[in-house]
Parts: sequence; structure tokens; C-alpha cells
Amino acid sequence: MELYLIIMLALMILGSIYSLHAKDLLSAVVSYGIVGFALVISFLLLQAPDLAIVQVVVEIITLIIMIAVITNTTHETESKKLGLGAIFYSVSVLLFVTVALLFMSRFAFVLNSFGQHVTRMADNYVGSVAETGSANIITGIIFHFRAYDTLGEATVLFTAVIGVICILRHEELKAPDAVKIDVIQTMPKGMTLVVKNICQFLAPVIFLFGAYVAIHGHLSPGGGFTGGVIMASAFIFQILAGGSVLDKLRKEKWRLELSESVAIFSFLLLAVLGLLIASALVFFANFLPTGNIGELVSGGIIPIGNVIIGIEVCAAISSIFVALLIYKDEELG
Amino acid sequence: MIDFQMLIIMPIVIGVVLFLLPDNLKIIKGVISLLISAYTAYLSVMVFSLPHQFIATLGSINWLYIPGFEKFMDLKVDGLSKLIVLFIGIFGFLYSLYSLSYNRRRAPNSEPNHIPGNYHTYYLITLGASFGVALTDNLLLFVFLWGLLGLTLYKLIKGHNEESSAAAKKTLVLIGASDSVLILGIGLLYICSHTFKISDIHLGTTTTLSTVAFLSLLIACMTKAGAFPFHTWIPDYTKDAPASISAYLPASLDKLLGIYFLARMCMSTFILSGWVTLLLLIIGALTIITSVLMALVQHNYKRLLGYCAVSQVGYMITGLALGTPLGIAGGLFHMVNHAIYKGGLFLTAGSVEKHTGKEELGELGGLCKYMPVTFAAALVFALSISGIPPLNGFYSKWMIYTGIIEFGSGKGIANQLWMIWLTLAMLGSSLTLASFVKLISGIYLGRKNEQIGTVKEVGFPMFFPQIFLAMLCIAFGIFAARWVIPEFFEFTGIGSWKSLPGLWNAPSVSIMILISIIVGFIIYWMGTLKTSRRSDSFVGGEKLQQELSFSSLEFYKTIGTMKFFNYFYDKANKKWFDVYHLGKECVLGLSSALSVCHTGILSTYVVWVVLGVATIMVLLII
Amino acid sequence: MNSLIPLYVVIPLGTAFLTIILGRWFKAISKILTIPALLFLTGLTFYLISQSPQTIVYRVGGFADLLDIPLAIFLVADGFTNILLLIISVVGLLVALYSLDYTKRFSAEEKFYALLNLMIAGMYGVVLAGDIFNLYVFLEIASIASYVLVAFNIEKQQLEATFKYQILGGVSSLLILAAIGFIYWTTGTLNLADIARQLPDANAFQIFVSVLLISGFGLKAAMVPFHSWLPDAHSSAPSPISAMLSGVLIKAIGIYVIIRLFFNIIQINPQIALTVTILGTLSMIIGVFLAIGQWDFKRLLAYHSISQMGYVILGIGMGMLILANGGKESIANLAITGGLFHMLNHSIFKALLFLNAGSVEYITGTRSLQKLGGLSNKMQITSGSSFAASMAISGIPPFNGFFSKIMIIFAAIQAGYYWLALLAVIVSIVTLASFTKVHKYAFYGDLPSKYENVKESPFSMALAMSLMALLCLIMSLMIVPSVRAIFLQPAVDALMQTTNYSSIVLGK
Amino acid sequence: MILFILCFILFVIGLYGVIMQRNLIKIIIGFAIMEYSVILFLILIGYIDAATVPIISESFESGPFVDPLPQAMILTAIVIGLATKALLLSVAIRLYKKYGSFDIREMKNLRG
Repeated sequence: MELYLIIMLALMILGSIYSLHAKDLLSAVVSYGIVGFALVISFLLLQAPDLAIVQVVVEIITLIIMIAVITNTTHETESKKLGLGAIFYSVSVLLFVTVALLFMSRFAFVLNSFGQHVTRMADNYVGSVAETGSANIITGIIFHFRAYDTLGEATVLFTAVIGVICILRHEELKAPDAVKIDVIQTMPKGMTLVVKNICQFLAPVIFLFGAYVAIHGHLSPGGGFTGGVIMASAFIFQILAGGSVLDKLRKEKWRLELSESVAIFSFLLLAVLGLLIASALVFFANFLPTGNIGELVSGGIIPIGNVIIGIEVCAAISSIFVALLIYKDEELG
Repeated sequence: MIDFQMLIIMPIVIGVVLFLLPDNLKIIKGVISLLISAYTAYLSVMVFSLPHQFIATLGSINWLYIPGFEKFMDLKVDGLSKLIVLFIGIFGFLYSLYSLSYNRRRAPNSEPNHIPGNYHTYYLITLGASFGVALTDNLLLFVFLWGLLGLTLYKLIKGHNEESSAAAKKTLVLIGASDSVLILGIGLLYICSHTFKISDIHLGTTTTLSTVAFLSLLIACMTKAGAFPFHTWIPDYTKDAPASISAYLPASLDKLLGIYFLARMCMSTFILSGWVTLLLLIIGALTIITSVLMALVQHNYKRLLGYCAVSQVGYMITGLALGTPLGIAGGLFHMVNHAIYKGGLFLTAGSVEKHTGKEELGELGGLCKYMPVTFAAALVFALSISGIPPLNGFYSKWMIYTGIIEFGSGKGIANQLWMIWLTLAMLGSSLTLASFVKLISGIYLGRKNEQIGTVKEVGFPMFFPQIFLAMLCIAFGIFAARWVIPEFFEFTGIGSWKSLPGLWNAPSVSIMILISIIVGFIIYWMGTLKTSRRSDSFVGGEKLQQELSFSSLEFYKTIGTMKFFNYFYDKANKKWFDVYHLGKECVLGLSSALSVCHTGILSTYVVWVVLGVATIMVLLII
Repeated sequence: MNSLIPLYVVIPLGTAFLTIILGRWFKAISKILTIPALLFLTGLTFYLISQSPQTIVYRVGGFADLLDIPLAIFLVADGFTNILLLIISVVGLLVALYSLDYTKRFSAEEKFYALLNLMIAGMYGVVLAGDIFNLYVFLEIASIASYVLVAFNIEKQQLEATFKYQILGGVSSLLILAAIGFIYWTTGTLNLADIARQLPDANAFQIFVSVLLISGFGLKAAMVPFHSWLPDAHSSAPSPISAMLSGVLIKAIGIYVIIRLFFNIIQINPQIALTVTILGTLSMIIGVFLAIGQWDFKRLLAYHSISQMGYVILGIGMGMLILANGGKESIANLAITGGLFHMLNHSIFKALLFLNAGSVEYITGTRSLQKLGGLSNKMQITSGSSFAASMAISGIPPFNGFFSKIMIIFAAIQAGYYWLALLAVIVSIVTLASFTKVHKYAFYGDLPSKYENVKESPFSMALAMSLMALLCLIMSLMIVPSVRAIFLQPAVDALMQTTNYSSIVLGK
Repeated sequence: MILFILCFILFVIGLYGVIMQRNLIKIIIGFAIMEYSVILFLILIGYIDAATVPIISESFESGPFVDPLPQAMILTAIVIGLATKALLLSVAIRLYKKYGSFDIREMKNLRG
């Protein structure tokens, strides 16, 4: 078991070294993908299927975005070297590594070694997860005990999406709707017919699968985030394969933005409802009956939260992608 | 029993109220300010009649009462502070009167006057804060009000062009820096004495801490009063500030307060050791000589007055440094005298400037016919500052000289060197005379410059303060021996005047004064020698006055070409002796060196982070 | 009253989300929502402070502790938190007020307000967090919102600045996350109060974690040598955002957490205290020397933020040092009070200075001091308020900075750190010099002919600046013992009683 | 322990990439690698020998589970990482338009 992990880590190290030294950006990105997928396998080995699912989809989406960026800009990397500065930098990093390792060696023996972890707070979560009605302890934690964190997490994603949209917005546009942009560039017509057809068939299936993962988040591995990312990937595939016109993309972006904010707002409302409904004025109270473990309708607000977050994540990630496409059309096309 | 707390509270409160009034009510503001300053002048006279060692607290005023804060609000009236309060009151009233007319719009053909906005607000706040500084017995309240004075000083000069804004900047930086040093000194003082009550502190300057504390406070006093090497803001300030403000702050209040605090330090707070005395004497002597040398070569009369104002501070510091009753009394008396005649000189300068619009000596001349009263006042002041008997300047200088001679009989390095202090002080006096002959002849004598239009005598509000101050000069001089000086001793509690009967009639000192007067004229004559020859060939048999007016212009060149002086003037022009400039160069050098390190390259920044983490680790691993 | 605590997060978040939802149809919704929301929160903060100083512990979700181990995420509001809540609310409100007119030239105005609200929510979340991972999450919200806001106008310099800011901010986030990992490794808990109980006594491990935390949060707080992102980001951002970043963000997500962690959570330790003090001193000196050479108005201000934060850290670090070495409590009290007071003051005057710079830039279109001049007659409110703020930052009476400066210097002297006192004095002198420079070049001197016709900036900007200038004066009152007892003393007590935090929060 | 050391090495490689690379995309990659190493580190901490996936199930005996808390944390961290990367990439693509290249060395308008 440890051996497999070591191999995976070695793979990650090799992948990252290659990725940083590749001349061509595309190969750098691809070998970076290898690192990510090795991480997914490590997660599986470490008994973290939820993470593995999220990571694999996040990895794919990151790669898609990166490749989209690269294909729209350049593959080339700078050939110039750093010269004398490089020596200084290397020495500094070496110094840091030496000092850090020395330091860590001083206390390494007091820490629990790998696999000997002693839980404390987590005991409580595991012990009381039954009251949440969620079979998946992680979902129980993130939507029940630490739902507040999840609100924060969803907000981070929301913020980033607003940020990406802001940064990629059309520069000349001084007021969002006052000026009509004259660049009516069409997207490429999409991929070949075969791909289009397959995608048209596959995308709803993937989407459904994502929805399933989100809805069953409290029962099986996965949850709102995982499901949301999967749904987003379905959406992205469809756009990539089918192609789209700028005007349509803009409408799409707005719809996504709206559904994202509505979703996260309803998550906040869900939390505030707890504040209003629960007798003790509790923020994030799980005010619905929790039911029995293993049933679909159980876990109180957990499944609702899962679905809402699923929608939010799906819309968020899709709108990042759509924003990139629109940017490409408006600024580069 | 009077509410003399009102001295502090009322001007500040009314000042803030004036700040809220719209700016176009200038005349109303001026009248209000005049009324307030008249009232405070009245109060200050009342304070003068209070018993010694009178104690009160600001917190006794109801609405100002803050629980737990009373101990910071202690006020104490003793002889020294009474004296200061009285003069602040008088000056505050006189200059307020003067400003009424001075601030009005000038003749249409002259430049716009540069009266800063909210003039009266800052004027009144300055007044209140000055009273507070003189009266407070708590170091924290003291530093608060002291700092406030620096602020108003800055706001009372209008940065209307490059030069004046540079002057304002320099002033605030130097004053603010000295305030920060003052805070350091007060902190150290607290460590040594465990109290903030000024009257409870009696420290020897024997330990390092108390010496550093003394030096810090000394720096604050020196900057405020303007002593070498922290004086450099004064000439710049006086050149560009309104004349009423130059008279008000750098010439009068700042001197009074700076020297007041120094006197307090020397008299009660600290017991000076021999080295400190020596240091003070060196500062005093250097201040006298360097500034008067600079004053000699100025051709802007306001700047010239600024340098002379610095030079006189040297006498005060010398007097106080002696530590003998005579020396301290001389220093304090000189402080008062100086405030009177230097304030007066600035007022006359302001009158001239208002009516002619010119600030250069070379562009003026022959005004004595057109402005006789101003001329007469200026003459009195000039004679007084040069130490001509029987005016007041003579008596205070005379006391300081006598003090030095008496001081020379003691043991110690500083005492042994008494001849040097005496010579330098007298030389300074001669040079002062020389520079004032130049000033008077440049402005008032000689032929009128054609470029100046019609010139009238000033109106009453400007005329009265000048005359009043001139009368004071004369009165203090005439009654000095019989009444003023003995009262002075009584008042400040330095000792009894009658205990020193032998010194008063010392003929040697009188002779010295005479010598210095003669030397002064000789220096001036030497300076004019070359040029008068040239002007002879130019104008032929014209009047002597014309030669004089010419020579005052050329004076700089004559002195400047002397080899020895030449070197120093050259360096002075390059600001080698300016603490502010030197500090600026150092700071900017360091700044650009650091700035080069910020290359704008991300890698470097990340490396800093990495190295920073490593360094902290290394530090902590040990 | 306890149940009002979540509102600090809920209201700004709700405002942000609603702004995006409705912003397309109602342009003004962002403004209509933001100002009342922040006004309400400001009022709430004053209400909290006016209550008797007690620590409010709020368990999100209402889960009771099990076997003495916390289950829920805690929100903790004690005296120290209240100060930060006050800063965020007041500065946030005034900056939002200022933005009303300032952002009229922006595109995507509603997103600006949404992001501003998100940033504020993130900061509230950080200061209220009683759980280290929750703290991290909200820190990320605030950071990411600030990354975007720095580049809001997508200008060349802004993008460059935000990229550097993001990479360095990302590195700091990773350091913090790693530190959380290390803490979790040994303690098995995330609750701050529980960590305080569980973390072993001073040893190599604890110091290592401290190093990670110091560098992580030091990066967020821009302490030298982790400061390099700050001048770029703060000077390039739109001015209201610069004001938020300098006035609030570096305090809420940097200084606050450092102080909280090293006073209340990790046992006080002379070595760490010394390190923090050294870092503070370094920042103080290097920041100010870099500042004085700048010709870019906002860059000069940005470097001063580093320097002034150094002042704050110096005061508080000295307090920590005295406590750790078992020195006199009264001196430590003075030092910490000075530091916190200065932090409070700095948030007002530095925000104001950035708003002034923004106003000048808004009117003249440049922020290069060399191209400006003579604006004091044309823009009286800007120049007057800028004067108040400059004097406050330079520590000239009667403005608030004077009192906090004097407190820190006196504390240094009384504790026997004479050199630190001397350095503080030198820094204060150079600060004064650089602000007189600003005044000389921007507001005094000759007016360039192209600015003959400029006018004062629009109403909401002028109003916000005047209010802040007034605050610079009014906050001097905090030196008065009775006022200090309400605002500052609870915070100082919370820090001074270092070990009480966990027992109060955990209820025993 | 070797796992943790390898994890640290991965971190250092990422750091080295951030420092030494001139290309924005590669800097982002280096940054992402650092992030992976930290994420992996947290999960490595939470692993318990012979423990199962933290899902309660009736079909097989439940527990002992691996520590679920780091997993919950990392789920959040991954999403945050995605958000950060997306933002970085969008800034990079904007920068490319302004500067015409991905070279960080050319982006030094802000200095001093």
C-alpha cells in the first residue's frame, strides 16, 4: 500500500519535473495532467473516493481551460535563461530546503507516523453522524456539521467566477448594456458530425449522472461538488463539440450567472431559514426531519444542500468556460 | 480669583468655531480674533498679578472634566511662566491688531498677498496652545500643545509657489522631528523620575539615560527657538510667511517658549554637569556667529531678519548655559527683549513689504521720507538689537557679558574658556550691528527706487504695534537698571539682584560693548570700501546716501570674496551646514538603494519569501 | 443577541448575491443594498461594543460539544474581535459611500459592489472564526475578492499587480494550509480554543508551525520581507479598493490572525515574540525608507502601509515579549493598547489617504506627484482631509496618530527597548517628511496650467472624505480613560489574559 | 515518513518552478503542483492503517474509518484551488493580450 503511494508520488514528481522543463506549453500542460491523475489514484489508495471523483473532474476541466488558453495564445516558451540570477535563486531554494528539512528532523519523531493517525474531533463527527441521517460521513460533515464552511467554499467559487467574468469582460464596454458590440464572431462550427452526435447523446447522460451523484451525495461517494463538476463537464463537452454563436453564448453566460447566484443565494437562505425556523435561532440548523440512514429522503437539509450546491458548481464552472470562449471571440477573434 | 484656564481654552475653542465659519467673512473673523486676543491679553495681565506657585487644573472647567484625566491637566503659575504668559498676551494682541490691516488686499499693482486660509483659526489656536505650554505642569499636556504649535506654524505659511511650499515643508519636518525627539526625551525623563509633573522632576545629568533625556529635550528647544544646527527653517520661513506671522511665531512666541522650556530645564528640571554646560556654550557661540555671518550676506530683508533672529538665540542659550543667576537672568531678559525688537522689526518689514511689494534690499531705498514712523520704529529696533545703549538690547547683552566674566572665575573646562565665549559673543554683536546698518540704509536711506510707486505711511492698526513695541524697547532700556532688571530677578526667582552689587558698575564691560560697536562700524565700512570707490567713479559728486545704498547691495560680494569666508559661504550655499538637507540626502540615498532591490520581477519576490522563511527558521532553530 | 452574530456574514453575502441576481434589471440595486447593509452592521457593532465586554460564542448549527470536544464551527466575538468588526464596518461603510460616485466611470458596476461585499463578508468571517479551517476558507473569500478588485479595471498595471499578488497570496495560503495540516496532525482538532488546549508546550514542532503561520499570515499582512506584493497591488487597485486593502484587509486577514494565534492559541513564547517584534521593526523601517523616495502618490501610501503595520506589530510584539519574559504587566498593557490603538487609527487615516489619492486621480487623471501641484485651492475638501490624515499618520497632535505613537514609544522606553524607541522616532520623522513631500507636490506649489479649471470631486466622495477626516480627530478621544475602557480595554484584556481564551470559549 | 518527504520534494519542485520559470502558464503549473503537494499532505495525515472509506453501509461492517475531516477540508481546498487557477489563467490570458507574451520578466512596470 505504501509502496503504491511511493510509486504514485514518484510519478507525480517526474511528471512535474517534465512539465516544468518541457519546451512546448502543450506538453507541459499534458504532463501536468499526469500529476493530477496520479493524485487521483493516490486519493483512491488513501480511501478518499469523494476526493478522487472531484479531483478527476476538476483536473479535466483545468486541463481543458489551460489548453483553451494555450491554443488561443501561444505554445512557445521563452528560450532565454536567467543567467546569474538563476544561481542565486537555486541557492536560496536549496538553503530553504536544507533548513526546513533540518528543522523538521528535530520534531519528526513526536508526530504520528503514516497510518497511525489519532483522531479527536473526527471521532465526534463519526460518532454523531447517525443523527444527520447521512450515510456518507464526508457529506454529513460538509453539509451538516460544517455546512458553514461549505457556504464559504461555494462563495469562494462564486467570487472566482464573478472575478473571471470581470477580468474577461469586454474592455471597450463601458456600461454593460449601453454599447452593442459590433464583433459578431461566430464560434467554430464545432467538431465533426460524429463527435457532435455522440456528444448530443452522451451529454444528457453525463448530466444525469452528475445529478444522480449530487442527489445521492449523502448516501454514496460524491455530493454536490462532485455532481456539480460532472454536470459542468457535460455542459462543456456539448459546447466544445457543438459549437455556438457569440450571441447565444452571451445569453448562456447570463443564464449561468443567474442560476449560479440564485443557487448560492438559496443556500444562504437555507442557512438563514435555520436561523428563523429553529427555535434556538440557530444559523445552519438542520430543521428538516433526518430520516433513516441509507434512504434517499433522509438527512434533512443535506440533500437539498447537495442539489443546490450541485447547481451552483455546475453553473460556476460552466460560466468560467463560457466566459473564456466569449473573451476569445470578443478580444482575439 | 480669575478663570485663567480660559487663557488656553477660549482661543482654541473660538479658533475652531472660526474654522467652521465661511471663508469670506474675513473681516468679522479678524475682529473676533482681535477681541479674543484682547481678552486674553487682559487675562494674562491678571495672571501676572497672581501669587507665585499658584496651582490649578484645566479639568476644573466643568465641561472639560474627564474622570481619570485630571492629573494630566495640571497648570502651575510661577514667576517664569507668569512672565512668559504676560508677553504672549501682549504680543498676541498687538499682532492680531496688526494683522487686521496687514491682511487686507494690497495696492492693485502689487503681487497678491499670500495670507493662508483660516488665518485667524490658526492664529488663535497658536495663542491658546502657547499659553498652555507656558502654564502646564504636565509633560504630556506640554508635548501635546507643543506639537500643536508646530502644526499651526505649518498652516500659517501658504505654499503658493515652489519656494514657499519648500519652506513650509522644511519647517514642518524640522519642527515635527524635534517633537518626536521630545517625545523620546519625555519618555526617558519618565523612566528616570517616574513622574510627568514638571515641577517634581530634579535630575542630574550624570547617568546616560538622563543625559540623553536632556539632550532630546534640548534638541526640541533648540529647534523651536532656532539654534544652530537646527535653525535652518527660520530664514526660509520668515522669507515666505506673512510678516505678521513671522513676527508672531518664529520671532516672538517660538523664542519665548523654546527658551522658556530651556530655562526651566536648566533651572529646575536638570542639574547640569560640566560637559553639558560646555556643550550648551558651544551651541550658543556657534549659533551667534554662524547665523550672523549668514545674515550679513542676505539681500532679502525678511531673510536677513530671520538669520538675525537665530543669532540672538545664541545669546540666550549662552546666558542660560552659564547657570549663574546673572547669566540666566541675562538670557531670559534677552529673550524678552529679543521678542520685542525682533517682532517689531518684522512688523516694520511687513509694513514696507505691504506698501512697496518688494522684498529685496536692492529694490528699495529712501523710504524714511515716506514712512517716517515706521522708519523711526525700525531704527529703534535696529539699534536695540545691535546693543546700543540705552536701549534694552544693550542691557541684556551687558548682563550676559558680565555673566561670562563672572563665570570665568569658576573651575572647569567651560569656565576656563570664558575668553572664547566672550570674544565670540562680542564679535557677534558687532556683526549684528553691521548687518543692521545695511538693512536700515538699504531700506530707508539712500535714494528711492523709481520702480516703487507712491508710498504712504501705514494705518493705525499697523502703526500702533510698531510704536508700542518701540516704546517698550526704550522704556525697558531706560528703566532697566533701576526697575526692570531687579524686578526680573525677583520675579523669576533666580536670586536677589541686590546680592550682586559689585558687578553692575563694571566699567570693563561697558568698554567692551563700546569696542564691539566700533568694530561693527569698521566691518561695515570695510565692506563698503571697494564699492564706494567704484560708485565714486560712477556717480561723481552725489550724496553719501547714494553710495551707502549702493554699497549695501554690493556688500555680499565684498564679504563673499574674502578667501576665508568665501569657502564657507560657498558650502553654505550648497547647504552643507543644513541639518535638514543632510538628513534628506541620507534618507533619499538609502531610499533609492532599497528601491533598486524591488526589481518588479516575481521570481525575486518569491525568493524573498523563501529566504525569509528560511531565515526565521534559522533564527529560531538556534 | 448571540444570534445576531451570523448576520455579519449573512448580510454582506446576501447583498452580494442579490446584487448579481437583480443587478441586470435594477442597475441601482447594488448601491441601494450595500449602504444600508453596512450601516446596519456598523450599528450592530456599536451595539456589541456597548454591551458589557463578554465573549460571545456562537455554535453554527447549534451542535453541542461532545466529550468536551467541539463539534460545531464556532463564531467567537470577544473584545479583540469587536475592534476588527468596528474597523471593517466603519471603513467599509465609508468606502462604499465614496464609491457611489467614484464607480460611475466603471463598467460592470454591480459586480464591483458584489465583490466589495464578498470581501467584507470574508473579512467578517475571518475575524469571527473560531475554527482554523473556517478561518482559512473565509480568508480565501476575502483574498480572491481582493485579487479581482485589484484588477477591476483590467488595466495593464493592474493585471500585472494582481498576478504577482495572486501568486504570493497563493503561496501564503498554501503555507497556512500546510500549517493547518501540521496542527491537525498533532492535535486532531480544528477548533482554535481546542487547539490551544491540545497543542503541546513549546518545542521544535510548535516553533515550526509558528514559522509557517508567521510567514503565511505575514505575507497577507505584508511584513518585510514578505511585503513585495503590497506596493504593486495597493497602488494599482481602484482607490476605494486600495483604501479597503490598506485600511482593513491586511489587518483583518493578516495582523488580526497573527495576534490572535500567538497570544491566545499558541502558547506565548519569547522566541516567537522576538521574531514578531523584529519583523515589525524591519517593516517599519524598510517600509518608510522605501516610501519617501516614491513619486507615485498611491505607491508612496502603499509603502507607508507596510511601515505603519510594522508600528502596530512593534507595539503588540513588544507586549508579547514582555509577557513572555514575565515583565511588568502594566507596560505590556501599554504596548498592546498602543499597538491596537494604532491599528484602529491606521485603518482610518490610511483609508482616507487612499481616498484622497483617488480623488486627485479622479479629477486630474494622474497620480504622479511630479505632474501635480497647487490643488489646495481647487480641491479644498480633498486637500484639507488629506492634511488631517497626513498629520495623523505622522503623529502630530491633535490627531489620533499622535496618541498611539506616543503610547508605543513610551512603552518601548519603559520596557527598556531604547533602540526600538529610537527607531520608532526616526520612522515617525521620515513619515512626516514623506507626507510633507506629498503636500508640497500635490497640494501646494504652482498649479499646472491644465488644471486651471478643475473642481472638487463629487458629493459622495467629498462627504466620505470629510467624515473620515472628522474621525481622525474624534478618535483622539480614545485616549480618554472612560472611552478607552469601552473600545480598547476589552481587546487588550482579551490578549493579555492569554490562556483564558480557550477556557472562556469552551465554557470552563 | 518517506511519503512526507516525497510530498515535501513535490512542494519544492513546484516552488522551484514558480521561481525559475519565466512563462506565466508554467508559473501557474508550478503553483498548482505546490497546491497538490499540500493537498496530498493533508490526506496522508488523515490516513489510518486498515481503515475503510468513511461511508456507513449496512452491507459490510462499518469502521474504523479513515479520518473524514481532512477529506472534507480537502474537498473545499480543491474547489478553492480550481477557483484560484481559473482566476490566474484568466489574468494570464489578459496579460498576454497586453504584453504580447507570457514572459513574466517583461512585466515589470511596477518596481522601485
